[in-house]
Amino acid sequence: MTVPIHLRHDETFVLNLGPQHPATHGVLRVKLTMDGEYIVKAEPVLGYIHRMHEKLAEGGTFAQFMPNTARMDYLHALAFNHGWALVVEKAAGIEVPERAEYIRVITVELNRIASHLLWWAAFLLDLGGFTPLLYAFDDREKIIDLLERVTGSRLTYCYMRFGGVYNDIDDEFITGTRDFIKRLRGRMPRLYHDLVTHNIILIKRIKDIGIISPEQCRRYGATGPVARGSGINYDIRKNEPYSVYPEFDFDIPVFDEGDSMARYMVRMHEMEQSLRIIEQALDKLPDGPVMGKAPKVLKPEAGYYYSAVETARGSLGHRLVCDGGKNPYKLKLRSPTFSNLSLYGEVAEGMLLADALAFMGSLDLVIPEIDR
Amino acid sequence: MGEENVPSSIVQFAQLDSLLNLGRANSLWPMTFGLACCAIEMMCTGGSRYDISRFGAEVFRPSPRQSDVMIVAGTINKKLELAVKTLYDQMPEPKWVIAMGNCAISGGPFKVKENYNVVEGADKLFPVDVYIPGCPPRPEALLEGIMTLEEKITGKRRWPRVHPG
Amino acid sequence: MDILEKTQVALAGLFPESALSVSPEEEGGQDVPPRESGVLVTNFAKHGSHLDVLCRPDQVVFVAQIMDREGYFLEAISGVDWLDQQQFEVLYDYNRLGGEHCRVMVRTRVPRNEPMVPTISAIFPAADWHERETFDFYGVHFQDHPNLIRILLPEDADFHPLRKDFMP
Amino acid sequence: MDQVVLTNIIYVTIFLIGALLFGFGPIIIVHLLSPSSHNRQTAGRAGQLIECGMEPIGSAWIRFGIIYYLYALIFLAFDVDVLFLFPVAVAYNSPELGLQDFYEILLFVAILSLAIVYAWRKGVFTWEKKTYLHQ
Repeated sequence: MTVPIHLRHDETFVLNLGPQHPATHGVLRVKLTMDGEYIVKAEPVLGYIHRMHEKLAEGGTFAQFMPNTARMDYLHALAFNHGWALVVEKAAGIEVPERAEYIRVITVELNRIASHLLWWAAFLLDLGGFTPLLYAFDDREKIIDLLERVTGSRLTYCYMRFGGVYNDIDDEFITGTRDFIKRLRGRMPRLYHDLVTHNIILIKRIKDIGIISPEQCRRYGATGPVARGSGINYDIRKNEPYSVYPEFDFDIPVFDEGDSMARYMVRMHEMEQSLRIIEQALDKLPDGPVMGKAPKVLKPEAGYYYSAVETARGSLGHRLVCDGGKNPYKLKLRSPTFSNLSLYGEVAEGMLLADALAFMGSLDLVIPEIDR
Repeated sequence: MGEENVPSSIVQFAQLDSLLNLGRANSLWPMTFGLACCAIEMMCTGGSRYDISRFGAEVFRPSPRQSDVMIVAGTINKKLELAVKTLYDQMPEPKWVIAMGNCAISGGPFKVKENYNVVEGADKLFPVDVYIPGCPPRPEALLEGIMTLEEKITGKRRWPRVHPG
Repeated sequence: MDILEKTQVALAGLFPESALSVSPEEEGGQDVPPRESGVLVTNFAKHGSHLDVLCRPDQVVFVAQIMDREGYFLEAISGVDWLDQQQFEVLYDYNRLGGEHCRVMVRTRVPRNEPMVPTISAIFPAADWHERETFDFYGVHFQDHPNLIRILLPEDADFHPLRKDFMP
Repeated sequence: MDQVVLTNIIYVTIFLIGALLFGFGPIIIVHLLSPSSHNRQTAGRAGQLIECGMEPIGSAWIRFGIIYYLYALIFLAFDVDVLFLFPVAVAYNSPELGLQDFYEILLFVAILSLAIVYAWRKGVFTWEKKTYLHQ
């Protein structure tokens, strides 16, 4: 570590990495106090896409909030649907049939791969490479077609209901998913790893950049690939098993270096693990109803409820307080990126601006999920 | 028909202007102004499947000084309002605005009585040329929006209009 | 002894007088189980948290120190506006990062007219933003917070939107 | 002023005028053809510097580190170096350019590249992470 430098006031200038910036992938503003190319202080300013989701939750009934969940993290919308469905099913005590649980896991894992593919495209776009975007979107369009067959929408899904899912998957979806698995497994080593992961330019840009220590992750509450990149073996699908995840065997990629390269590798391996989950889920898919019986108007018992779900960015928590009425009395959405970004100020201090942008890309931010 | 939205210049020939408008219409440089979910559909349109470069609009310029059309893809809220107006002013004059998605058209799913933070529609801030409904609109809808903008600029429609049903 | 008992023993030091009681399954019809401060073991499958701790506002920092020592991490801070009881409730969610799984919910109540809660951002920097957001939405003032300004609303907003009696 | 010199002068002037037209032509055309009225303003900030839609905070005219000046110096050294290599390039394939001249040019370039070796050893090209003391 070099000797700490004391800077007088007139040796630094303030730069707005503002709302409209290609690298922030949304409207995040970071107020940077700069000393030449070095960052003296980075202070993210939020709220430029705050859309009152928690106020809307209190205004409508439980079912009316389901479309909102997909508009917070639109890259992994099905996990948000799943989280909201889980907490309300816990509160109202609704049973979900076996087949619906399997369909939920299949669609959530497909959506996770689509989210990682888009992160991969956007991350390399930040680092200056445009062609990976075309590969990733080519594969991602395959997933979106599959999910569109089942859910009806391309991005903001409203597919899950309290007690099951909206409609059943058919054989063409199953064969299409198996073809997609074969196709991605064929392309992954050559196209994704040989051309990009082992590319010297990428390694030079993200190796040993933005190192986060496990203690920092714990103090700032960072979860998901950011924590698993720093050696913390925490994945809600394994640590707090929900739905039918215990029936599949998959492992959690954990890397100890804690730099941007580690987070990159965690997400790439997570894609392969998701493929394994989908394959096993398709093999063991039971048949039966996809919709359990749930009362038309839900009036869950008064009390405090919490459900945690593993999204592509970390642990998403729904803190629900019910007062026995038909509207949620209070809903707090614990968004994973909100906590993952809160450590940006501490880690980005003293970094070069170009590295700070590569570091921000490795955090995989979705801004409407931060601002809610 | 495409005259009134392009302000007058010093030298004016009818023939020259229609030639210029033809050039402007087929090389619309959009500004990367993705706010929320619609930005992902805009990226999909930039991808190779929907391929926005068939209309000459694949050059997404980050800086307002080099862009012709501002695609408002997402929700504008009160904290962002001044930034959006600043960006609109900083764009050089032959500029157009596409309001993509319900949030940009009218506040969309956030136009409720408890709305305290969302600007209900981009046309409250500046004149909008093309509205693309949808939440988010499909990439084909964005392409149709760009074709409609080209029709507005040049006065004639180069691509056949597909009527549903 | 697993993590659940270890945490209970550590927390019991703060509430000597209250007995350790398992929450009755049927919570009765009343709005929220009114009880004075104490540790309550709740059914995880139904409520999503193993322990439900109710404490006075000034004990919040001690609870946070115990949690930090036990290796927990702060997952979220949420505010609840009990309008009919004229009280705000600040809710801290603690969770374990890896290893054995145990989720603790710490609740504290403050009067609605002057809501003051000590900050825990010195112990958990994650609390910095969460407390700013609770201040932003409810107006709960966190004492000696390093930078207590609004985080999501424009700086010049003069209302607290998530209060039950707020209507734009 | 015999005939040959006169035609050469004419050629040069035509070339000069062409260059000037090529340079200033687009500026004039744009001024004539581009829309002149800028009445569609919403916040009256057309002239403001571009900073991602935000109002720039403070001024950027501050005292920069010396390290960027060294970069400028190295560029200048090699810019002048290329300037001298132009005439050599023109006469490169003529027969009387012997091996001895080649070594002279090589020596010239080598001496200049000593500047880079000096800058390298002074650590101009190493950019590692810094830590700052906050008041």
